[in-house]
Amino acid sequence: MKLNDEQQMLQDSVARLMADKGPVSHLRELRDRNDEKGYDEPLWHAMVESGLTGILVPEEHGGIGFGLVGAGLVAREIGRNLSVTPFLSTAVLGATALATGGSVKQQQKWLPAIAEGSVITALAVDDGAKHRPEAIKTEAKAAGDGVTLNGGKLLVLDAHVADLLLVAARQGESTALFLVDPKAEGVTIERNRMVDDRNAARVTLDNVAAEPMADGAAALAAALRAGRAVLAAELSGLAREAFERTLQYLKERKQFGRLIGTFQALQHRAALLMGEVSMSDALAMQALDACDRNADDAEVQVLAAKAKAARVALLAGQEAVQMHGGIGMTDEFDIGFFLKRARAGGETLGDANYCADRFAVLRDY
Amino acid sequence: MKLNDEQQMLQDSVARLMADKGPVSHLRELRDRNDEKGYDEPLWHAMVESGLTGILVPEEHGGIGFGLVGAGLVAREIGRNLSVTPFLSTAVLGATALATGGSVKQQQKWLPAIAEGSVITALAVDDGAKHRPEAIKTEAKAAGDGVTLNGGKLLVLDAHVADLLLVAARQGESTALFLVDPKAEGVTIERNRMVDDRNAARVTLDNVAAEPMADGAAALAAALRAGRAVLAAELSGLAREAFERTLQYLKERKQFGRLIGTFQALQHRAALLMGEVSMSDALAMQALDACDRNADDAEVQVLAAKAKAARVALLAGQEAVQMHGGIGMTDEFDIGFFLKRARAGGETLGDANYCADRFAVLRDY
Amino acid sequence: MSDLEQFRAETRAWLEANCPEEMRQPLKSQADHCWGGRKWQFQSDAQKVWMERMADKGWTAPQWPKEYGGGGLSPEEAEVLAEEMKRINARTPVSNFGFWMLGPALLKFGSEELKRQHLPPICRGEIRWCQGYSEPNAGSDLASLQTRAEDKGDHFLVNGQKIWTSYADKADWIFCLVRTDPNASKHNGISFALFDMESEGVSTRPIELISGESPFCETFFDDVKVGKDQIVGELNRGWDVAKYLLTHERNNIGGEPPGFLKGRALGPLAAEHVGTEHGKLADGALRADIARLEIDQMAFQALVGKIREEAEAGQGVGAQSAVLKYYGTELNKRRYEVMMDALGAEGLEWESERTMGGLYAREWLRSKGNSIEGGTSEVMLGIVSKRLLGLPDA
Amino acid sequence: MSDLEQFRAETRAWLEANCPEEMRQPLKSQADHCWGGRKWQFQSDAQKVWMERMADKGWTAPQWPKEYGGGGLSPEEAEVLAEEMKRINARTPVSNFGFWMLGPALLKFGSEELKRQHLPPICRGEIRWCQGYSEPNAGSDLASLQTRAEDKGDHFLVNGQKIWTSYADKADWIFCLVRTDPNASKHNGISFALFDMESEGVSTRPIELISGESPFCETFFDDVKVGKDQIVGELNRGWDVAKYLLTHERNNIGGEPPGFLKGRALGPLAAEHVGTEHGKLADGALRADIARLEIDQMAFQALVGKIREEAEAGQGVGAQSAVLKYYGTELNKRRYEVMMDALGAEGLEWESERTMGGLYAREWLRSKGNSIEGGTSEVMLGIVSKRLLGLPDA
Repeated sequence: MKLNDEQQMLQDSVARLMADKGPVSHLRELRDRNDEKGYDEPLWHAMVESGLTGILVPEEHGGIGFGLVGAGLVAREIGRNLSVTPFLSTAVLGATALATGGSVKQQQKWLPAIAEGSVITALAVDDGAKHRPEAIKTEAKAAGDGVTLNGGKLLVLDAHVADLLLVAARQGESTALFLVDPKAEGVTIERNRMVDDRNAARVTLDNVAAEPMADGAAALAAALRAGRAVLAAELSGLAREAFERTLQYLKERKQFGRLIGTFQALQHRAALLMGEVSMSDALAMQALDACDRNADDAEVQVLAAKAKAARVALLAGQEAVQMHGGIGMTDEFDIGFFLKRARAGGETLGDANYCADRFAVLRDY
Repeated sequence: MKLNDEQQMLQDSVARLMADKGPVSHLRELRDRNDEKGYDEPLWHAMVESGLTGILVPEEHGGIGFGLVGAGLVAREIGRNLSVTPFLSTAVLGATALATGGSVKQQQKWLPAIAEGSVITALAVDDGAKHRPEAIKTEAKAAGDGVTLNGGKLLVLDAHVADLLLVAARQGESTALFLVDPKAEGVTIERNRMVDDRNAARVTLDNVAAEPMADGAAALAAALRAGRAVLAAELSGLAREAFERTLQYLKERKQFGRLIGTFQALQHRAALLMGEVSMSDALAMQALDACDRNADDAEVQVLAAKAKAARVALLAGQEAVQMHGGIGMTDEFDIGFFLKRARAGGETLGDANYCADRFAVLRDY
Repeated sequence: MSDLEQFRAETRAWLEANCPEEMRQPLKSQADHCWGGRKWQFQSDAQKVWMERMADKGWTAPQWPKEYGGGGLSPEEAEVLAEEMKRINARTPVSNFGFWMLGPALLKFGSEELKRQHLPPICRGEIRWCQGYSEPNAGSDLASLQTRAEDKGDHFLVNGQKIWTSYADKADWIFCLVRTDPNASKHNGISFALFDMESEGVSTRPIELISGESPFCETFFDDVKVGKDQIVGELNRGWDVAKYLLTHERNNIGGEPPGFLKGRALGPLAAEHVGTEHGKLADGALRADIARLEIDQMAFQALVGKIREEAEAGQGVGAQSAVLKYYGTELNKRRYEVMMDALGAEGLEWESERTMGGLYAREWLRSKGNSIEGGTSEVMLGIVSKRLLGLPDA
Repeated sequence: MSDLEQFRAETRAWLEANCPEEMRQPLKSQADHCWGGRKWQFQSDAQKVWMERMADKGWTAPQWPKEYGGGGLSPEEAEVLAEEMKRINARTPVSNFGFWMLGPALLKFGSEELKRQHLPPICRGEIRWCQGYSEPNAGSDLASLQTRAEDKGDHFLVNGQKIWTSYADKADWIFCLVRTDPNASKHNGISFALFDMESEGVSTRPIELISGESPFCETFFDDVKVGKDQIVGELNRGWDVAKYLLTHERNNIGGEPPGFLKGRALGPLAAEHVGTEHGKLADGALRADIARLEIDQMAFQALVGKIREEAEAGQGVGAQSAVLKYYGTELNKRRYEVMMDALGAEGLEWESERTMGGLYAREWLRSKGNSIEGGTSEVMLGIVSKRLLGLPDA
């Protein structure tokens, strides 16, 4: 797939925005001051102003409906800069779930708010340490107009600052998303700082009143697909940045009286890494495009892209630290942040093994 | 484990014997003249004279009862020279099965004959393309004193020259070995030249009369364990030889005006290969010793050793061909034989994946 | 109806009318591939008729200019033709190094005379070409080649030895790198020469591979006379032509390599041999290996697509071709390894009928050459690290 | 009863009587490890008592000669002591770089005076040592170090900077590589010097790692006075001492590294987090990864055993230690990666109590340093290819 002019413009402007307003140093500052909200608020405001929060919100709800390729372009720059915002939780997962499965009322209430950046949403899926949406244990029982939820959730991104929880629960045979007010009785949100200095909460639901969606099952499926595809792009961007910083280091650092980039063993490893990064990135963009085109194999492509990107980002992080040597092990130097985020992003919404397993299932083996 | 004096002497004498009488050139000659028997008869006779055919035959049956470490030392040299003999089929698999599970009469009839080199035996286990002894389909039905067998077998080493078939078949709940005369009615043996220029037959059993063993289940288990352990040693020897020939080539071949062994990328790969070969070899010898000591974890060690050796031998074959470049692809040059045997030996009695699966089962995951 | 739609309709009708039924079957063996040339024995009348009919249309070389026997099609039209041929599974009518390699070189570097002399016979399938690049001591280090062409006034006299000459024993003409200036530096003084394999002094010896096939030869030149008009490009600048072709060759990678695995999925093949449990392949490790491989292949294809698009957009491919060569061949080797894991004992058979004469094992072995021929994997990584990454020499 | 059996019986009885119950528990955190030294704060009376009782027996350094405060045990007796301690899970009474590194160096290269001065305080846990090797521009290329020691007649004056000094901020003395002859070639002119970290002009700055811990420091020397009698081995021959210690250090690899995974099997841990299906781990790919890793670990341990046996048989270890260093550290890294795969979201938590303050993630990150410190993996492969394989330099 080739970017069209609009996409190319978006890419250029987002690249500038993230480099200016969401560089890696912001992540460090947020962490060091143990920021209350845990995300880069000025950057988020700038993204709101640029319309990026509404990138997946349909125009009739105040968004720009730019599609997943656009969201992926944003995520790629987020990955390069390790920018910390609720973009994934809100602009991708929340917007996709609501736009896909929300009732008219729900859409009218939440989508414009997402587009204008006045709310943050959090998707709560995993109820075990590993992502297994086919085997959700959280239960939804009918209660009056709505339902009551019971269960516990892990890895709920941005839940501690969320205005809306989208919770996956099992009702009879089907698994669907339900809308939950984070302040509702029975909701406990335990903010949890993760290895990548992002926030992901543990959420406990004890007889919590929740609101069904018009099609909560479709909302869940669409959110997972969009989230994985966008994460694939983010991880590919991260991998490329880690690679490029390492390449630069190979051209600067001397040992044994010569640049370490002159050592053939490192040259070959750098070449391999470049190839892997390029493939990860190409597949991520292709998968995003397949989603936008609603291609038959979009799901297969997204699973492949997420699996590939998770592996490549981790490889890039590992190789980056190793080739930087001692300095790569220090907190003072930024390269370690890439390794940390690679692990966390790789795990989110299904790790490489999970995605490969589902990939194989769809291919009938 | 350290070799004792006897084992050290055995190793030295076998190394000389194989290098003198069973070098790689013999494999080529056997193949080129499409030898009727398909194995190196003069070498086999020399091994008989040295007592090696009776290495696992107890002394009371005319063997030397040297144990599996001894058999592994022989196999290692077989691997280095790609010597072609019925050592595995007869001296290891046949002798172990009969010594473990044969009736007194069966032992008296067959074990001395194995030791003195007057018979060849063949073990028929696999009835599918993959080794799955837990799911044998060949059926044994009681018939008079003996049983009747029906089924088809693959990868039966040396069957076309065998005087005795040891056939794994399911009788009720248990799977056991049965003795079958290759000339019995209903037996069809299709000689099959394999990629490694050894012979492995397809055997069809159509209402064939067979003789139960005293403990055919134990015989099967013991033969498989011994065979895998000895194959691990053979593959480790093969891997070491392929590695050493390649190392030599790196020190001789020039390209771009310098020895290719001066290229750091190749140096590192050679170093990695040496490490892998050393680990494979050390584990194989340790596993053989665990068998001889009847250690609790002997089975786990053998599975690990076979899995490791299969992978390392294949890696060594692949790296050997690649580092030899064009010449490595030619039939005229011997290095390709190592790659071929690595594949075939790796597959025999369970490939790396199979062994790792059973390893995991024994470790409860 | 647009021009292109019109073209598609006409093409479809013509193919339906002219492609023999037998030429719409998948290749059953290597021999079904039509290489053409003076020595070619057609496997059937249909093979001959099909080649001739396509040659008459110029569609054996669809994008070459009509004046040289080609079809004169635009890239879009050629794409339509390919799609329509694929639709009915039409076989390639004829193909050899003349089409893949010499043609593109002549079109870019050749004189008008050389084009008129050599291109039409290629298009008509009359002359089969082979490539004389490697020498025994010039493998990866191609430019260190020693075969000499001495200027004898009205002709060159060629002496030397080539190796890895594909089907030299079956080809009619050779395009060949020869040293025309022994005093120049390594990359200079090489010329790109053409001559007939029936010339006096040419002899060939097939090389048997570990797979048992002999697709390559050693080729010997003993005082072979070569016309002075048979140099492509400038004298002593043959390295430019060779480099162009090597890149061109590597570009063609990306497409799925031919052979048993072409278009075949590993999952079902494995299921046949390994069986299934609870709806999944019984061997969990193999299943994971297949999935990881297929994901890597998908990622590779995505990159191929991207690089092709960039090339079409005029950004050029250049050293990117080394990335494709490296991963294309390494993935293909991995694929054959996984296939062998899946096939078990059956994959090991070397001569049996049920394995089509050991096809699995032979193709597995043959795949090992992928990362050696046309530039080794190590050379490719060197090109990537130097030219794409700008890593310095020691 | 043989002497050794006698020794075992006595040792067992003594340990039973003298090892406090609290010292028979597994370490609960890093702080439970007793490093000793002037600044050491004992975690408990039991920790102090245990160290002192063992030091009185000389068993803090069982094989060192008695005259230097050691136990004077034979290798066999030391093995028995280790077994008997393991039997009751007795903790190591005290341990630091004085025991692992300086002691062996002094015993091999040190003068009688230096041994008498430094070994007994080490054995008694009174002085904690650190190691000053690496410098900012001398990492893998250790011998290019720049810290200078100028001969001022009755003392040396040391100026320079070290990095990666383990626990320099907590240690009492340092053994340090300094350049005593700036005009000699790279490997010559280096000396192995000892001095007190409380000397004027010494300062340290902890380095925070990506795991959040600070086990290393930058260490600065500004006109530090060092006694001329505090050189181990010959002046300007310190590289021999350093090389000996590096090999010695790498030898100690092969034992399971400390940390959460020590003695813990990955299978059951994964089953807790991933679940099981049909009696096997639910994630087939993870299951295959764990099995492959455990098999590789078993093979590595077999090689460790073999190399140790050869070393004991007097064949020496030498460059083999580089093989062990490489695979030991690479396997440990792989093990932590697989652990993280198994733990999923729980493994990512950085501060939560249920993960003991992010222990999983921190140890995973810390493991990345294994293949950098003590000689990078790349340097190890270089040593193997040059010294074991005899591959030539370019």
